[in-house]
Formats: sequence, structure tokens, C-alpha cells
Amino acid sequence: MKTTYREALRAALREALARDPRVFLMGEDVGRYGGTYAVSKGLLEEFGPERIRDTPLSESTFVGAGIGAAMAGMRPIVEVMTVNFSMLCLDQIVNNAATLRHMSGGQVAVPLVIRMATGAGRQVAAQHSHSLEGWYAHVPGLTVAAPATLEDARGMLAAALQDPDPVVLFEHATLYGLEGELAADAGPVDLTRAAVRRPGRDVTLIAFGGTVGKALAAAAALEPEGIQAEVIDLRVLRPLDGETILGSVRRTRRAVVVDEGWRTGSLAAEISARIMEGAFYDLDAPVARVCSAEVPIPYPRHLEEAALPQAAAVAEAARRLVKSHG
Amino acid sequence: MKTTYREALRAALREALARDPRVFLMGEDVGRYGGTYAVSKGLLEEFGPERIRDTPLSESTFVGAGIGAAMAGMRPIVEVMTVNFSMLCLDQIVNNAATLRHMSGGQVAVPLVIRMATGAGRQVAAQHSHSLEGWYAHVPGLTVAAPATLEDARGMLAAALQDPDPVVLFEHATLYGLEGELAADAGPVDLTRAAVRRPGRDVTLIAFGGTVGKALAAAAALEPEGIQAEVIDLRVLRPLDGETILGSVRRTRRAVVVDEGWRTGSLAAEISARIMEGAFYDLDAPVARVCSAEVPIPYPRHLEEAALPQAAAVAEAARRLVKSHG
Amino acid sequence: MTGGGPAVSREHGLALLRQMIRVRAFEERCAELYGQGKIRGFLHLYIGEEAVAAGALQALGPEDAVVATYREHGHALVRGLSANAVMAEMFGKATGCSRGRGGSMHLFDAATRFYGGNAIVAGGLPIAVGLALADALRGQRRVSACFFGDGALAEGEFHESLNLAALWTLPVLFVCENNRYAMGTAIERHQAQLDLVLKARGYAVAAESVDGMEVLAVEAAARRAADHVRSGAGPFLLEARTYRFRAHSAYDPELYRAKEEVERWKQRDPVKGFTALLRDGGQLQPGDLERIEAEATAEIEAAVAFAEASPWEPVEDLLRDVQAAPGAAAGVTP
Amino acid sequence: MTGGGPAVSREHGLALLRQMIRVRAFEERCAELYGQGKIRGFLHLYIGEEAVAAGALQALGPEDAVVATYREHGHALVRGLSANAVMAEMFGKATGCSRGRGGSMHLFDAATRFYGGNAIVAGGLPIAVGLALADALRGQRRVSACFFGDGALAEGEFHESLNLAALWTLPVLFVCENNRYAMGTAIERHQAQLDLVLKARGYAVAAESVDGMEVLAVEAAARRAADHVRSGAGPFLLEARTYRFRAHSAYDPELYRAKEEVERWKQRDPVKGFTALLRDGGQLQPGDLERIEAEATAEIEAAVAFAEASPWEPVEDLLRDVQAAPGAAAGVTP
Ligand SMILES: Cc1ncc(C[n+]2csc(CCOP(=O)(O)OP(=O)(O)O)c2C)c(N)n1
Ligand SMILES: Cc1ncc(C[n+]2csc(CCOP(=O)(O)OP(=O)(O)O)c2C)c(N)n1
Ligand SMILES: [Mg+2]
Ligand SMILES: [Mg+2]
Repeated sequence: MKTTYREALRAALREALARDPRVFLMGEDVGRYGGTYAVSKGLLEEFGPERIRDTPLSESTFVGAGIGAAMAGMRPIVEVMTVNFSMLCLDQIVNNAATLRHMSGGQVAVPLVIRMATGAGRQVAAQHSHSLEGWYAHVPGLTVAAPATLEDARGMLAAALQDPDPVVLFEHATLYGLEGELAADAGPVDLTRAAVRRPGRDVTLIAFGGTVGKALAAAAALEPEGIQAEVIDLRVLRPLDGETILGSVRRTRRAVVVDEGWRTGSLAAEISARIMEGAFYDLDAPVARVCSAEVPIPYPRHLEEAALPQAAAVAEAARRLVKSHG
Repeated sequence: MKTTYREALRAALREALARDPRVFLMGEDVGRYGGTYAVSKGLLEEFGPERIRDTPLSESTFVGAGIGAAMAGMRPIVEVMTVNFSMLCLDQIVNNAATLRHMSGGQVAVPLVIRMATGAGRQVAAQHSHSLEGWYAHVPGLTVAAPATLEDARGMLAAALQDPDPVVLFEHATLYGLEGELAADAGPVDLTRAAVRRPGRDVTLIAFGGTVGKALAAAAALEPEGIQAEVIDLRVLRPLDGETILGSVRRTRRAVVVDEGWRTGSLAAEISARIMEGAFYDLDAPVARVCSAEVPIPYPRHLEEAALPQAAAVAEAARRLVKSHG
Repeated sequence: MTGGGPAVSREHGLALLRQMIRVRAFEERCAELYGQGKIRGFLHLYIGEEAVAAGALQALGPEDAVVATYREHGHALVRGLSANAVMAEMFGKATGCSRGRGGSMHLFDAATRFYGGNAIVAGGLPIAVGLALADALRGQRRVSACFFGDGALAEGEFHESLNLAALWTLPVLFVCENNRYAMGTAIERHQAQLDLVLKARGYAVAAESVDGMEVLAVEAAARRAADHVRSGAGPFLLEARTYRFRAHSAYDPELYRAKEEVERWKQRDPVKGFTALLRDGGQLQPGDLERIEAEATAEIEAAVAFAEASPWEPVEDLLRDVQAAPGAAAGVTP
Repeated sequence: MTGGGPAVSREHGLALLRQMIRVRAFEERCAELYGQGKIRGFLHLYIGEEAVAAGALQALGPEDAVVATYREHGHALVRGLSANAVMAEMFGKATGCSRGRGGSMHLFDAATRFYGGNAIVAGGLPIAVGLALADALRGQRRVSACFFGDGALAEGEFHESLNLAALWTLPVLFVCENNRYAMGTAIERHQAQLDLVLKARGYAVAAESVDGMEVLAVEAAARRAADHVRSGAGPFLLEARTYRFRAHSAYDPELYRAKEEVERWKQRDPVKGFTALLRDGGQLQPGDLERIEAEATAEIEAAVAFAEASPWEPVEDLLRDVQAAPGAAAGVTP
């Protein structure tokens, strides 16, 4: 069946709402407006204003309210319009959602799903182009995932709703229009494993969310040069699937990590450190990172493109690794 | 002259206030209460309520007000009582303080200094024990530093006030009582270089803020075993002083990074990744990390101690590296 | 409440007095134990403010929920957590109401719907809104009560929470424990508008201000407020005017207020005042007070002994309860 | 403003009209350019709301400061930024008022103390408080005006900023541009209290509500408000009731409001209405309107040509202005 990332997300929401009366969707403009990215379009009409709840601009409080409702046994899906605004509710996510189970000695569960759009690439400038997935992946108590495919857009929500603890899902804003084929019976997917999106033997390209496509493009560009790049889509950013990452790197002996976060303190740094710790003696060359430049993302297209990780830079980094040794 | 970390910070504040009429101090309970950690005790009496400003509990707004006042040419020092509450003002710091110069094409400067206490170790449990320095070190536009010595407690503030851009200073809450000798004429220090706090040839222990003492303790414990550990105090967390770090690791060929942040996505990951990138071929063993366990920090002493990086674990990690190879 | 004696039964009067006395005794003992290093971290005493929790919580039934702050020993005890479980928590023992993980600032008890123990000022308000939202969505007539200090009034979450609760007509009882100080900052120096009823009007929220040193007044006002909330009329903001007799926490040198001010407020000690009132009204009879005090002491000493004798959580369990064990059900307590 | 004609001089009346017309013309041209891909990212048009910026900014002098939102083309132009610099910024060119880095949502101009162009809803309010704090500390009698939408009323920062400005008696003029919608959410569905004067009272802040479709009414109210602020009496909240004629941004399918509602408001078009008023009052004479429109068109076409001809920032300069060049002075513009 032909569909889009947006429609797959919507199908997942619709199914969740239909299946479980405890599920409701809450956030800015999810209802009447139809969702900023049109993900929830039509759901208000289908499920009514009790379950498709437009909120005021009060990120901290509607996320906190999602936490409270989850504590009381509901299964809220809270949409924070974009990760850019999530700094306003980070305290609730870190100090309550992620912490309550432990701090209460296991008594209080927060089965909450938070969805947010993330990333740059649409020329919306510095305040609207953040990629803070790495920050969320730092926080114990959270599960963090980033669907990069139609299957994951369709299947991650159901898995997240089955999780008794908070799950944060990052939807890259450039992916909503992604088109492709999806099995009509596509259902839940796991929230534990990374996926090899393209096999290869010479170098491992590790990406997630919005950078998976760039890694695949880089791999395609490397092929005619005789470089077989393996592409890993992390899928789950916390907990990281070390087995898949290390398994691949031990085989290819080289890795490039692609991350739209600013380079310093990026999630890519964590991946690099883990490879250091888990596969140091298997490496033929140091792990490379292709990340965003350390600059607030500028508005004009040429500068934005220069600031973000691009397929060409990924391919170039891979080339250097392959040539440097072995 | 015998003094404490707390008194050194206070002397720095007093000097800054006396020297520059544009400087003022603002934050929760910095005035009448005397500062939560008694750092600003006596300053209200000395400089008056216009310049020592107690604020309401409104982190986002008083930090934003600091930004606005800095834009208008003042030199505000804003105290966010602890890093734990700084999530409430992170949006202002990231989207305004760090971003305005670039987003305005260089027209708007934000010469703001933000001070905050950080870290665990005082049994104040999950919501009051965060170490988020790594998050701040991720953000372009900020300079981030962590005084770990009396000299730096005394000298970093003056350097920060000379910076035309925002600087965030992290004071580890367990250090306020630190006692020692300080030159009577101690003055500004640089905000660019890491410092070798103890020279050694066998392994480099890299620490900052509250973990420097633990790294030094580990080095002392290793000495009788014949292991000469070099201890680096990062001092400045953004921008990182790669030269000092890499210079040391190229010599010792082994490194342990100590960081009170949770392991995944820690600043230690960044250091490890940089060593990977800059000194891979010089390493005799993979860089090790000793970080906090991935758990909200629990209240009881034995669990808190088990959750935090300790000198014994640092020493053990160093021992393993030295024995594993070479 | 002056003249004539209060309209309270002997039984209820003594019950209220007992709650205040045991809370007071519990905390005085905690202060000692803190001095001995048995209790560590932060310790925020409620001494002087007992009438607020003791009175307000009368308005709730077991089906209702409570969200409190780091100054919540009194609320926990009055809500029905055992002194044993709370004291063991203060010690950080495995038998504590939060398995020792939380300590003084993070008392939890799912059985009595006591949802913390939140140490981020104003951080509990959105949670209470969410608890109430769940009730509204399920058509359950329950009240979610949220206690917070005057300092919280300045935080954005206060504003957002009152607006959201009012907008969605949610059953939240907001109780502001106005003890006139946020740490060392007097309310006049942190609030531009001191009339909280006017503040509530900014959200079209019904509100009332009550003398927080008089337990019967608090109870009566809380009942009115809870009735309003339970009736489906939306949230209510109850301000209880009270005073903290002790320092903010053990670290506080109390430079910001005059001894005389504290002494003046101590004249209005809610425990002493209510004792006198009951005595004057005849509900408190000779021997009653001694018995209540002795019971309180016995309860607390037993709790101390229980806490002392209790085991620590094994260090191997450090990572327990960060997330549910894989495959576990949500373990939710609706 | 009905009957008798307005008490405005021909000169001033035409000046106001000219501002509204050039703002309108600028944005209509921007909408075209967006369709052509010359302007990209988000584009939030102010069309329908011009009387607010045109009227309110009359109350400010060059010494005062302005903080605005992502819907700020009108404010920038009325404040005195050149159409060239603003249009070049819309294109992302190096000659733009923010060197092209900011685009539509981040117009800056230190020379006119125009401090953005803030795209985080309510994020500008604390900044305005800080600008005013600097003035208060230096004893400078200046006003910091802060524009924000009705949606910002729900954010915590609105609350915190009004309280802090009032508490410290700071010279902030808060201007709420209430266009009845925050994206697709009508104010009735995001605010529990629709009376903003009552809201302001929650902070003891003086307030007034004005018809934002009448430029003279806005100007008069803004002058009163600015006088209050400048006199040292503390902040003022001015609500201008207005309406956005266009979609929230180019992405908005406008599912949330009826065409009829938009049409009804268009009957109150501030440009047309004021044109008619001036004509009726005799200030607008034959040929005036045509001349003003022609001047506006010429100005904007020149700006488009300027923007088109302007260079891009070289990509090598990507990292410029993240921080000051090492050793640079603060480059502050007080
Ligand atoms: C968001 C936040 N900021 C600061 C603190 C530090 N702090 C703890 S209690 C307190 C004062 C709170 O006063 P109030 O709300 O009146 O409660 P009270 O202590 O008087 O009961 C402060 C500033 C905190 N815990 N949370
Ligand atoms: C903190 C934050 N949350 C959400 C958004 C997304 N957003 C942009 S504009 C807007 C609506 C704001 O409405 P209002 O304040 O009334 O201003 P208007 O657009 O009507 O001028 C929203 C939700 C944002 N920019 N910032
Ligand atoms: Mg208080
Ligand atoms: Mg609006």
C-alpha cells in the first residue's frame, strides 16, 4: 500500500485511539488545526474533543498533565509541537516523568508517550532547527526512539504505548512527506534493536532519524567506487543497541556516525565512545563523526546546508577511513 | 592566605561589583538570605538592594531579564540556585543568550555570566543531584567553565565578565567548603586552557569540577603501585582544550575520563570521541569512562555513593588500562 | 473563631488535635535525628503550619489524590501513611514509603494516592492537573489536591496550571500554604499582587483565603472548596495564611527575619491555640492531652525503632525501578 | 471614533496611513515572493493587524526599545528599519538587517533598538523586562515595548514577566496583540479569563484594552500607556483587539475558522477604515492615496531589487558571529 510517513503516523494514532479507551492525544493544535504537520488531521472529527485535546501554549503544564494522567492509569500521547519548545517542559520530563518510578520506590508508573518533531532542513532558522535527541538519550528512565522509515512511523507508537514507562518519539520534520510502500497489515515494531538498512563490509555508517537517508545516499555514492558501506539505523536512541553497532563495526573495522546534533556533546560522541570501549582492538581507523557545525542554524539555504551533515560529507569521511588503512 | 572556595567566589563577586558599576548580581535568595550556599553573604549590606537583587522563583524570567540587561550594556551575574532548576530557564539560555549574536548578524551581544551550583554527593536525592554540565557544553555560543580550585573560584568570574558573550560557571556543591591557601593577589585566570594538576606518565585521568579531587585521590592511590597517573582538570568545558588533553594522552597512551554526569551522553563521551579522533594511533588501550550510574540519584548514602564516580573506581579503571597492554 | 467555643464534636476535635500533635512530635524528633546524622540531605520542617494539612486533608476521601512539596511530612502522616514507613524513609531504609530512594522530600504512597513529595517548586501543579484530567476523562468524581508554597506563585507553572484547570473545568483543589516566605524572600518581595483571590480571578478560578493557624477554619474552608471542586464547578484556589516557625531547612541561618516576628507568630501556635480552644469548649478533658501526647510519642518512638532496625536496600539493587522490569505490566495504581 | 471625524492633523494622519499601507504592500509582496521561492522557511503575515504596530509605535521615541515576535515585519518597518534591509533579510542576503542569518522571524536592528524577531512564543517578554531593568538601574527614562500574541498569555513567562516587572516597577510596555487565535486555537479555547484587564490585576499592573483595528485609538491608548510607564509608575499591559486576515503561516490550511468570520473582520480592515475616516474628515485629499500607494510600491519594488541584487554571505563565514572574535570588545549597543 502506498503511503507517507505522515499517514503512517496518523494510522498508528488512529489505531491506538480505537483500541484503548485510555489513550488520548493532547498538544498544541492537534485538533482543530489538524496538527502542525497535519499528522492528526481528521482525528478530532473521528474521536471528539475529549480525546483529541488542543492545549494552550503551556508546554510545561500540558506535559506535566500528561504525566499526571499517566500516573492515574491513562495512556496519554502528548505532542510537543517541536523539540525546540521542549526545553520549556524538560524539567517535567526529567524530574518527573523519568524519575517518579525510581523516586517512589517503584510505586508510581508514568506510561506516557511524548511525540515531537525535530531537526533542521527547512530554513526556519536558529530557534526552530534544534536536534536535541542526544539530550533525551542521556536521561535514565526514558526510552527514546526515532522512526526513520514508514514501518517505524507506523509501528513505534503501539510499542511505546505498551511500555509501562515514558517513551519519547522524535519525528524528523523533513520526513513527514516521505512516500513509499507499507504492508497493509503493518503493526507494532520492537523498541529495542537497531536495524541494518543496507549491508556492507568496508565501513559502517551509523545514523538515525533524519540522517538515515543521508547515510544511505552516501552508501549509494560509495558503491561505484568499490566501497561497500553498511548502514545502521539506530532506531532506538535509549537504550542504545550496542550489540548491533559493535557487531557491525567489528566486521567492517571502520565507522562513521552521522548526527544532526551539534558535534560537541552529540549522541554521535556517545556512539564513538561505545565503539572505543567495545571494539577498540577491532578498529582499523578512528571512528569519524559527521555532525552539525557548531553554529545556531542560519536561515539561508546555502548556509543551512553547510551547517548540517550532508551525504557528501558522510561519503568523504567514509572514503578517508577506508583509504587511511587496511 | 587561608581561604575557602566559597570565600574565593565571594571575593571575586565583591571585586567585580566594586570595579564595574555595570555589574550586578541577581537570583533567588542571593540577598537577604545570604545565598543558598552563603556565597553572597554580606554583599547586600555592602552593595545595596539595587545591585544585589533577590528574585521571585521565576528562573526563566530572571535569566531572560539578565539577557535583556546584558543586551542593554549591563554586566549581570545571574545565579541560578542549582543546575537542577536550570532546566526551567534552558530555553532562554539556548534560544536567546547563546543565539542572539549570530541570529542578529552580530549586532546583539549578551555579555552575561550565569553561575550555578551543580552535582550530587549531599544526599539530596534525584531532583536535586543533577550534573548537566555536558548539556551546556553542547551549545554553540556559550562558554562553559567549572572551577575546581581556589584559584579558579577566585579568578574565573573576572575572566567571564570580560567575555563579550555568555559564560556559564558551574560550582560543584561539595566544593564550597574546600579550604586551602590562595595568594593574596590572586586575580583573573584564563578561560581557555585545561590544567595538569598532577604530572604522570602512565595514564591520564581527565576530570572537572567535583571529580578533580577524586581523580587526584585515585592518582595518589596508584602511586604506591608504581603507576604514575597524570591528572587533567578540564576547567573549561566549552570550548574544550583539545591540545592539553591530546598532548597528555599521546604521552601516556591511556586515559580515564571521570564525569559525574550519567554515562550515556556524558561529557566524558565527547572527550573519549575526541581522543579517538585525535590520538587513536597513540593509544595503547581504549579510553575508559567512570561516570554516574544510569539511575536517578537515590537518597541513602550507600546508594548515592554507589551511583557516583568514586576514586576507587577511577583507580581501578586506570589499573586495568595499564595492565591490559604495554 | 473567637468566643463561644468551636462547633466541633469532642471526637473530631480530638482527632484533629491528635493529628497536629503527632505531626509536631514527628518533626521535632526528626530535627534531633538530623542532628545525630540519622536523617541527612535536606530537612524542611512544617512546624507551625500543621493546621493546614490537618484541616485541609479532612475534606478529602480515600478516592481523592494528594500532591505535595518537599515540606510534606505532615501531609503524608495526616493522609494516612504510617509513621513507620515515613520515618524509615527519612532514614533511607528499604522499608521506607519510597523504599528509601526518596528521603524526606519524596514521600510516596500509592495506596493512599499520595503522589509525592515534589522538590521542584511548582513542579507538582501540572501533575495534579493531570490526575484531575484522568478523573474528568473517566467521569470519576474525585478531587486532586495540590499543596504548594507562596514561592510557587511566581513560577510559570502556577499560571499555566490554573489556566488549564480552569479552562477544562478540572477537579483540582489548589492549596497555597502562604507562610510569607520563599526561603529568605518575604512574599512582599516576590509577589506584586498579594491578594490571591484577585490572582485567581485572572483565571476565573474561585478562591478563598483562610487563617491557616486555625485548624477548624482551614477544615471548613477546605470542605467548601472541595465541595465546589467535586460538584464539577472546576478548580478552586484556597490560600491558607500560615507561618514557618523553624528555619527553611537545616542550612538556613535565618538572616532575613527578626526573632520578634517569629516570636509573635509563635503566639499563634496552631497546636497550642487549638488545645486551648478545645479546653475552653469542654471537648478536651483532663488527661486527654497527656494521653494524646503519650500516644504520639509512643508512635514516633516505635517508628524510630522500626527505622533503626530496618535494612538498607542492597547496593546490588541500585538500578532497580529505573524502568519496569522488561515485560512488566505498567503497575499502575489508578 | 465614529462621527465627526478624528482629531488628527493631516500630516500625522497621512503619516499613519502611509505606514499601514507600506506594511501591507510589503507583506503582500512577500506572499508573492514566498510563492516564487525567493522567501523561504516560515512566513507569518501581519495583514489585518497593521493598526497595532503603526499606532503603538507612535508612542515610542528613538531612545526606547522594541521586542517583537516572529510576526514582526510591520513593527520593524514602522520602527524605522529600511525596507531594503528587511527585504534582503527575508531573502537571506548578506545585506539583510540580520546579515541574512535570521530571516523573516528574526529581524534585528541595534540602531533603532529593535531587538527581534523572537520565535519562541513569550520568549521575548523576559528580555524586555531585562532591557527595562538596565534602564532602571542606570536611571534612564526609557520605555521597553514588548509585543506578543494572545497565545503567549498562556505561557509561564507571561506570568513571571508581569510579576517581575510590576514587583520592581520596571518601565515595560507590554502590548498584547490579541488576534483571537494562537495558530488554530481560538482564545476561548486557550484562556480561562478573557478579560485581560482582570488578568493584569493579578499582578497589580495597570491595563487597558483597545480596538486594534483603529489606528488612532491604538495610538492614543499607547501614548497613555507609555506615559504611565515613562513616568516611573511601572509596567502597563495594553491589549489591542485585532484579527489576522491571512493564514497563520504558509502551511496553515485554516480549518479552524469560518470564511464568514474572516470576511466579517475584513469589513473592519484597518487600512480601508482609516482611509475612509481621513477622507471623511478631509485630511485625505484627492490624489493623496494614489501618491502614498505609489510611493509604497516604489519603495518595496526598490527593496526587492536591492535584495535580488545583494550578495549571499560567503559559506566560509558560516561560523562568524557565533561568539565575538577572540579579544573583541563586547560590541554592545546600549
Ligand atoms: C524551581 C525551583 N527553584 C528553586 C528551588 C529552591 N527552593 C527550594 S524551596 C524554595 C522556597 C520555596 O518557597 P515556598 O514555595 O514559599 O515554600 P515553603 O518552603 O515556604 O514551604 C526554594 C527557592 C526549588 N526547589 N525549585
Ligand atoms: C513556546 C512555543 N510553543 C509553540 C510555538 C509554535 N507556535 C508558533 S506561533 C504559535 C501561535 C502563537 O499565537 P499568538 O501568540 O496568539 O500569536 P499570533 O501568531 O496569533 O500572532 C505557535 C503555537 C512556538 N513558536 N513557541
Ligand atoms: Mg513559603
Ligand atoms: Mg494570536
